[in-house]
Amino acid sequence: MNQMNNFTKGFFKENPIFVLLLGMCPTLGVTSSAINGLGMGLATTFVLVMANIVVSMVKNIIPEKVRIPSFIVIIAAFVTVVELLMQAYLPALFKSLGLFIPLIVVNCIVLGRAEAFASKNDVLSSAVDGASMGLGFSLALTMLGTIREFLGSGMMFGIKIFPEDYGMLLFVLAPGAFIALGYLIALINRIRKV
Amino acid sequence: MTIVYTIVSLSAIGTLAAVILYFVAQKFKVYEDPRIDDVEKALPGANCGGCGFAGCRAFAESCVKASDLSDLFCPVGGNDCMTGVADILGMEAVVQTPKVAVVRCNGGCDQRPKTNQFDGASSCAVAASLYSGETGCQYGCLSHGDCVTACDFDAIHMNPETGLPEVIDDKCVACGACVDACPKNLIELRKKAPKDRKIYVSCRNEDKGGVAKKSCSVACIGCSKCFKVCPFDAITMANNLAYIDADKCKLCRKCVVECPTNAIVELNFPPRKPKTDLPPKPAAKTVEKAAAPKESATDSQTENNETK
Amino acid sequence: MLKTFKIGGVHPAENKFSADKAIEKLALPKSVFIPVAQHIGAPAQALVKKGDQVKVGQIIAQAGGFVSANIHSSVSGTVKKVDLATDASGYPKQGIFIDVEGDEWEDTIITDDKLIEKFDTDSKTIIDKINAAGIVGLGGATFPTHVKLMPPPGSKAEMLIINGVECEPYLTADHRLMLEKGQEILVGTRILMAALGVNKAYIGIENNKKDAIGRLKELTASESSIEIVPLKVKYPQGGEKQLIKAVTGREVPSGALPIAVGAVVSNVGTAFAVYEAVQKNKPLIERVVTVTGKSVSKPSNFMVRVGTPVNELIDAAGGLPEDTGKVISGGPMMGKAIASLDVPVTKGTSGILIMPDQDAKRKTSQNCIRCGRCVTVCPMGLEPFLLMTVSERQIWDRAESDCIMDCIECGSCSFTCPADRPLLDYIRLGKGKVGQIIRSRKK
Amino acid sequence: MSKLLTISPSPHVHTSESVNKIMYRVILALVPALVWSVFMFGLDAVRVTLLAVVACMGFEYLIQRFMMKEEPKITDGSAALTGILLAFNVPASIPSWIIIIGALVAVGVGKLSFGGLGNNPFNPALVGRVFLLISFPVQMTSWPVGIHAQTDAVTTATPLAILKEGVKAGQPIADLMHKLPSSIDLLYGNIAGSMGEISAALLILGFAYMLWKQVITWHIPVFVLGTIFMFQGGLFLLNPYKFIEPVFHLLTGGAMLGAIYMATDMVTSPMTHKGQFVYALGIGVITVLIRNFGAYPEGISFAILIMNGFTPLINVYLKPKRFGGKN
Amino acid sequence: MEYILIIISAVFVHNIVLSQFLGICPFLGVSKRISTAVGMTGAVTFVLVLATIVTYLIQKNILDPFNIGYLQTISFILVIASLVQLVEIILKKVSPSLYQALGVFLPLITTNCAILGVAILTIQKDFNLMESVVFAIANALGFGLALVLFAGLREHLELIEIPKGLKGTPIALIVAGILAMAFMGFSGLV
Amino acid sequence: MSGEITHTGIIKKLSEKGIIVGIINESACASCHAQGSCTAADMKDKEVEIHHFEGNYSVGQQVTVIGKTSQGFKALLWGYLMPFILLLTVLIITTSLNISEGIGGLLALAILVPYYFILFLFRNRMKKTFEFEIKPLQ
Amino acid sequence: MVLTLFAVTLISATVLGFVHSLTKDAIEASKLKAQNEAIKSILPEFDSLGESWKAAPTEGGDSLTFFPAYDASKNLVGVAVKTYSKNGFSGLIELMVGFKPDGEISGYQVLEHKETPGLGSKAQAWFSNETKPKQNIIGKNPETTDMHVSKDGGQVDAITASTITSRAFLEAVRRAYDTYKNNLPAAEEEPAVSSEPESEGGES
Ligand SMILES: Cc1cc2nc3c(=O)[nH]c(=O)nc-3n(C[C@H](O)[C@H](O)[C@H](O)COP(=O)(O)O)c2cc1C
Ligand SMILES: Cc1cc2nc3c(=O)[nH]c(=O)nc-3n(C[C@H](O)[C@H](O)[C@H](O)COP(=O)(O)O)c2cc1C
Ligand SMILES: Cc1cc2nc3c(=O)[nH]c(=O)nc-3n(C[C@H](O)[C@H](O)[C@H](O)COP(=O)(O)O)c2cc1C
Ligand SMILES: Cc1cc2nc3c(=O)[nH]c(=O)nc-3n(C[C@H](O)[C@H](O)[C@H](O)CO)c2cc1C
Ligand code: SF4
Ligand code: SF4
Ligand code: SF4
Ligand code: SF4
Ligand code: FES
Repeated sequence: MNQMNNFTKGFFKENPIFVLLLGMCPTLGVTSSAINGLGMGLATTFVLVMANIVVSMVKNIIPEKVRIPSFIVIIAAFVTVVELLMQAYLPALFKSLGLFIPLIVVNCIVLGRAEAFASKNDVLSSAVDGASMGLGFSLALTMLGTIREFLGSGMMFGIKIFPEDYGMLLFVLAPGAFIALGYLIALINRIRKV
Repeated sequence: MTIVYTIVSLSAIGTLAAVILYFVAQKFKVYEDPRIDDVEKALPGANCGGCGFAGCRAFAESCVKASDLSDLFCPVGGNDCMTGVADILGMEAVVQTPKVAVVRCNGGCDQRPKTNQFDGASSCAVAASLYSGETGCQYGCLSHGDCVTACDFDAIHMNPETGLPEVIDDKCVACGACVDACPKNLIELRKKAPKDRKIYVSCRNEDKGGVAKKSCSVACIGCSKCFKVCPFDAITMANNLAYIDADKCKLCRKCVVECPTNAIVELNFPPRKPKTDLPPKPAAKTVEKAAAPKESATDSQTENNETK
Repeated sequence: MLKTFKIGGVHPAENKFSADKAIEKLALPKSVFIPVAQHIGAPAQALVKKGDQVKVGQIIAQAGGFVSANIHSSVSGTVKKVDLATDASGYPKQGIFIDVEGDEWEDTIITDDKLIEKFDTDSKTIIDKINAAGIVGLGGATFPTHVKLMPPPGSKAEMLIINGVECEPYLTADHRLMLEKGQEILVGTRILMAALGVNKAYIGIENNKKDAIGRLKELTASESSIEIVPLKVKYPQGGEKQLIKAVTGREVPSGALPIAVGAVVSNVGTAFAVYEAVQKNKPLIERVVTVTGKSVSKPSNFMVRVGTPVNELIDAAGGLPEDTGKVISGGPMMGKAIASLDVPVTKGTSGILIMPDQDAKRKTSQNCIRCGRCVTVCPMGLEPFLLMTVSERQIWDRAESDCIMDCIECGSCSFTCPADRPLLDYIRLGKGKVGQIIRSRKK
Repeated sequence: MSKLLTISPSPHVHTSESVNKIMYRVILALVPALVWSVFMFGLDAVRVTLLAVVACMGFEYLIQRFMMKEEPKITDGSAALTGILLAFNVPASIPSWIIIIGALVAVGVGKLSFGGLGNNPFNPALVGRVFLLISFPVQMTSWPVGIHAQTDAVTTATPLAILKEGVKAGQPIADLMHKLPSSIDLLYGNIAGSMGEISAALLILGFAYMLWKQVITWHIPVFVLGTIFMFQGGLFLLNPYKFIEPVFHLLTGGAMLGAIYMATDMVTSPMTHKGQFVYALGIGVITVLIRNFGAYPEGISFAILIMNGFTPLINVYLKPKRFGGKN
Repeated sequence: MEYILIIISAVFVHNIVLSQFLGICPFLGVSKRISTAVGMTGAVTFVLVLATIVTYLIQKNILDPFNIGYLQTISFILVIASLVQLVEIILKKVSPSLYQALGVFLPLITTNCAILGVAILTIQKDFNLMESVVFAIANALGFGLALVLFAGLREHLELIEIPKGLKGTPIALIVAGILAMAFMGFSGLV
Repeated sequence: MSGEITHTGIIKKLSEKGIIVGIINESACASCHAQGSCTAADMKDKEVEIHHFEGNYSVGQQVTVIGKTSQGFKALLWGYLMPFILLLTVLIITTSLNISEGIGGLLALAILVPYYFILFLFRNRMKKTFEFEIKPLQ
Repeated sequence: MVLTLFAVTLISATVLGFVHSLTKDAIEASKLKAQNEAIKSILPEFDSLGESWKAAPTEGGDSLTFFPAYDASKNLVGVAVKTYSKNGFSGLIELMVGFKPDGEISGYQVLEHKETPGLGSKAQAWFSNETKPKQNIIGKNPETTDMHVSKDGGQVDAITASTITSRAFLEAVRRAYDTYKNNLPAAEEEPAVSSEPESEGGES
């Protein structure tokens, strides 16, 4: 039950993007399409979960004081792993996410830092926490990606919904990212209030 | 070969960087008392400033740093919240009596005839800086609702019929914002009594009786009748005005009966048993001080009995 | 090109209906209420009590401090009571009620109209006389004149400027006074110059009073020390800082007094009062009041005893019109609306303006469209729209750093705002609050 | 006394100016140019203008009424004005659904998201216009041929587009000159372009009316056009083969419309004349930069939006000169 | 000339915040004070240049020769994270009062995101050292421009009544969006 | 803009040398919920030493710390701009002398060492430059 | 302490090295695959690819890479040319263009570009739209068809609202054709394996 709560909090109550407003750069940068958003989100989730697991596994070995440096190293290592794997097996996605893959490091340091502090957590809850944050992040990215893709090019996950001529190009470009996210957050705020 | 380079260079960079980071972590021990977070979580998170701090987090920091909690109180969370904070910090909570805002003016449109009409910016502060007000009573409510604007908790509303603000007891957290906002000093934070019952002099008019009575039919005229009848010495007289000390008042309601102008208000009491020769005053047209009449489905009946 | 001040200013319709109405003496009222605070500074202390008999010109309240002024009885009769009553400020104030019986003057006062030109030029004697006579500025601010005449150590007056601008629409009291009492005003001016030890005086008059300019020019034709300066018609030229700028080109620094640029400004009415005090021993007990308005049947200028209830003036001007919506003590730009017609004329009352219903109500205010008109017209170079917003939101430090204290409350901003925003309402509020903060900081 | 006296703080008199009057005067000033575009483009111009005005007012009403839950204030004329200016900034042949999206963005995003009239930091009509330009580049850059033209073509190019094309293709200005309309044509508006921008003369007529009625002061338009003239003139002197003479830039594209009617939007422009000078300088410089070096043939919309962004900064740093103040 | 093109491109056309989406968090989160925004620009410039030089040297002298480019991410982030902190430590040790003064005036925010992003972009664009430094400076200026503009706009927003749901981040994002839209006008300039 | 920056602080320590005031965080991060999990957050405890003050203060008292904006820019100059300018100068010189990039870069970094050393020598001067005022919070 | 850190980095380094060696081939392969697929999609049926070679265009600039394709009987069926233009709306555009031996364009593939989504990014579909002969370039021979946009007097219609991209695209095609024509005889030159350009490309 507790784990369940732990898990769901990232989706709504403590969604890193809508509520905590963290990791805005990839949120805006990679969401020109739903697939990109999802891909980025899952990559982040993978790194976060793995890093959390490893950190909590080694928490007794690593002294408290070098926790942060080690955490950075571990996260960076996993990001590199993801980078390599993607490059090998998902070259197209890798290409479109571009710069933002390495930036997962920064993001995960941000998202995961609480974990580094809360050394009290066991492996399972760390993993759950990571997954929760990561999936919440993915959810937000996918939502934004879908909206932008739909408004911008009339597609959803690459499937045509209405003819391309009716797409509002702006939404796949930089300004559209800001504007769409702005109204999305406003909407979520509104829903959360009720 | 690459793998050797990898290991060597990465270990070198990594270790160097990590050592620096380690030193940094030492030097700048991000000296975040984890209890601050805990305390913050225990707080309501209204960020209203009612506690006197910049926000809930600032308050949490002060709680953690303080040696005792006697000067620290979150009016929004109230005692429960402070006990929680005290638990986290292993300190004694200082229990404060819950309070609620009370508007001490009773002169609605029907009781206080207008002598002129105001046409400036709709703000009590502006009106007060200009003159004494739209009615003959220079102490009374100006009805522009600065208090309503000041309240972050949606706890005070203007009654369009009387033109007087009304506090919704359940929502009011006694943050005091309205007290500061009122240029006529009409609002007071009074001790909360069981079932939200209250008795108070709903008037601030310091004019002599005749003058006061002329400008407002429900003004306190300073006749001292309540003062004499109070068995608990809870009432003091000053400047032609009676004041009921909430700490001493035992809610016996003797004064209410005595007041010739109905300046004393009783709220949330069960209906009085109609005394044979004392029929209740015709329809409660004077005092309509209701505690959230629309929403509170509480058992405490909203009743306003002005009995002679 | 006529001289004027440089930044800002507006030109409301002048409506000077009573410009050609000679000053009439108003009949004595039946009773008067004389507030003890008719000036800036500490209220005076009442010297009489219920039942006392008083004569015209008798001192009835003593100055309550350095910045304060004596109050004299304007009528003869019996003191009815010393009590609170609402005056033009809108709040009840302490004052002396006197029932009028006859018109018996103090013996020392010379009551005839003969012009006396010679005077004792000793500064101290003059200032003492002015002080004793309870003279305050009649231009509106009612600042005790004797204080003005004693510049603080370290500053030296170089010139006197007599303010005959009367830039407020409708009002004509100063105008009439200059026409009818030009010689007296000039003597008063010379007395003030002597008191200050300066040998140059300017009389600034707006060009819509050509007859007054002509009259005074004629009287000073042979005199080089007093110069008549015609000014372009622009509100608020009468504001002392604007007037100094217009006449001399000097700019009083923000937060400083006129004396910082060597100027002392007095109203023409004040100059006349000084003449009467010094030459005729007559304290400040009466003044000229314009009673006017679009639907007033007889717009007039009256010489009125201080303490006379406003409704007697209105009656003398033909009674309160049917369509009255608002009664203002003072002019339409800076005057105060009064709630009751029982309030008395005081030393600072320059006019009673009666506005008909259709002009009395404001239009509903809209959002600020940032058109910048308020900024353009502000004679102090402020940003009224901003000051209003920060005052409304109680951002006092911002208000202070944006110079809210420099506002002279001229009302040009509210007058001109196309969105009908109550700019000055809030600025005045903010000014009060910021003033408090500054004072508490000094302590 | 039976009637209550009114009490209000001073001043007790007020000019007869009002927001509504200002807005309606600007609308009136735009009427000649509107008539001209109806003459040039026929009923399409009427369709686009009406649609834009109705959509702007409609969206304003709906959003204020149902989303912001306040009293709709569409009668103040600002929404109508936004509609007209939006219509003036699009080709007359624009599909109806696009202009409706433009109106929604202009009013919804550009204006009401900030709380309505007076609060928006950016010019709403331009927010709508630039949104459309970027979103629907094809439709927004297909200029219809005037109904009086003797040709079979349906679309044509604006003088600025012809110029840009030519310069990009490396042709010297002298060769391009005869492809471009004459200054007289430019002045009275016998050219292709957005609905309202084509007739410089009629726009100037409106300017004169607004000056007369004191709706705006001369500063912003004159500074903007002056800057364009000076900067382009400098470039022209530097290299007359690559850069065209400056008057061409004053009379083409949205220079007049932008400088007179859009840069002057008081809500989004600085308060003081000093500030307005800096603001106008920025608009002029950016316009010339974009027109000569950027991807777009026309840049004044962007320039105005960018300088709108600078306006709060300008307002903070270029305060009016305080009476008795130091500076 | 090349340098000028780099600067125009990074400041206006491909503004780091408005079109590259780097350093958004501080952009949204930091400061309504314009002077603080200006101050932060100065701090960011130094840190960015420093980090760019160091990462450049690492790339060219360690990663490239040994053909271990894939270690870019991990080594850069380590270097950047420690470098940024190192500067602070040194300042604190060297002149405590100076350090304190900076603390009072600037929020000491280390925008790892922007720094890492710029470092990687520099390498991707195949600049030489001097160009890299210019690129870093230009990006810092671009960041500063966006920040200062935004600080001004935010001050404007402070004083107006924003509809409830849009207050705070949403309206900030919308403003950023419109700014980004306006900045698109510069496209094609370089 | 007002030439002053103010912060609220709490007195942490009193000593003969001066008062140490901890500054309560007011940047946007202070009210952010995610602060605990964010490296970017401006949440280091900032302390300021005050040497000149009037009146009596006690530990735990809340005060306003006031500094001039011009001081801030001075701090910025010495803390960040000077080293930046030095870096750039060295780089420009080495490039124009055709020294290899690697060495040039290292030299540029190395210049910071003497710079900081000089800064270290001037630390007492700095102390005087960066004085703050405090006032009790009303 | 330092030791722990050292250990952490050491382990990470080892793991990374390991993963790298695992994925190295896959990465190479996927790159190669992408290239081969591109070639396959633009050339007529072929059996084998010959050695690729490089040649610089006549007007100078970076050299182009040529991939000859042969059928079972070792007859040349076409050559894929990797070409580029630096004048795209956002700089570099890289194409692979296939030519039949007679010079007719058999197909093309956009490899790399940063053009605006929805505008310049339409190039892939635009010039191969068989239903619109005025914009289609497949099956045309640059010898006989003027590969300029019609606005500049050529015979190909530009992408709507994206003349710049179209110009750049056609410039790359022309460059490929010209270089191809000049270098065909030199087919025997030393074959050099092309090194892949660093893959980059941020979204936006
Ligand atoms: C505290 C104080 C001191 C003043 N001292 C002098 C003075 O020394 N000399 C002077 O000419 N006016 C002095 N004044 C008067 C003002 O300059 C000014 O005349 C007065 O406030 C009324 O101005 P107004 O009628 O333009 O509003 C003083 C005013 C105040 C409030
Ligand atoms: C906006 C404004 C307008 C004023 N207009 C006049 C005026 O028209 N005539 C006048 O005598 N004083 C006017 N005053 C008052 C003068 O500033 C100044 O106080 C007065 O001339 C000083 O003389 P006194 O002390 O004799 O009254 C005005 C003040 C303000 C703030
Ligand atoms: C944000 C933006 C992106 C653009 N992207 C491209 C592009 O990728 N390719 C292109 O050829 N034109 C692009 N353009 C359009 C050009 O600026 C230019 O208008 C056009 O190429 C020439 O116009 P035409 O093709 O309609 O004749 C873009 C314009 C903008 C504003
Ligand atoms: C001189 C003047 C110019 C205006 N220009 C515009 C404009 O370009 N675009 C627009 O949407 N509204 C314009 N308006 C109307 C109005 O100010 C605008 O809708 C506000 O920005 C809405 O808050 C203008 C108003 C005036 C008085
Ligand atoms: S009613 Fe007054 S005391 Fe109660 S919550 Fe509202 S503002 Fe605070
Ligand atoms: S109680 Fe005070 S603040 Fe509230 S409306 Fe009345 S006068 Fe105004
Ligand atoms: S005059 Fe009115 S609308 Fe214009 S800027 Fe000032 S307050 Fe705003
Ligand atoms: S009232 Fe004050 S702010 Fe308004 S115009 Fe006059 S001096 Fe300026
Ligand atoms: S700055 Fe926060 S994710 Fe980039």
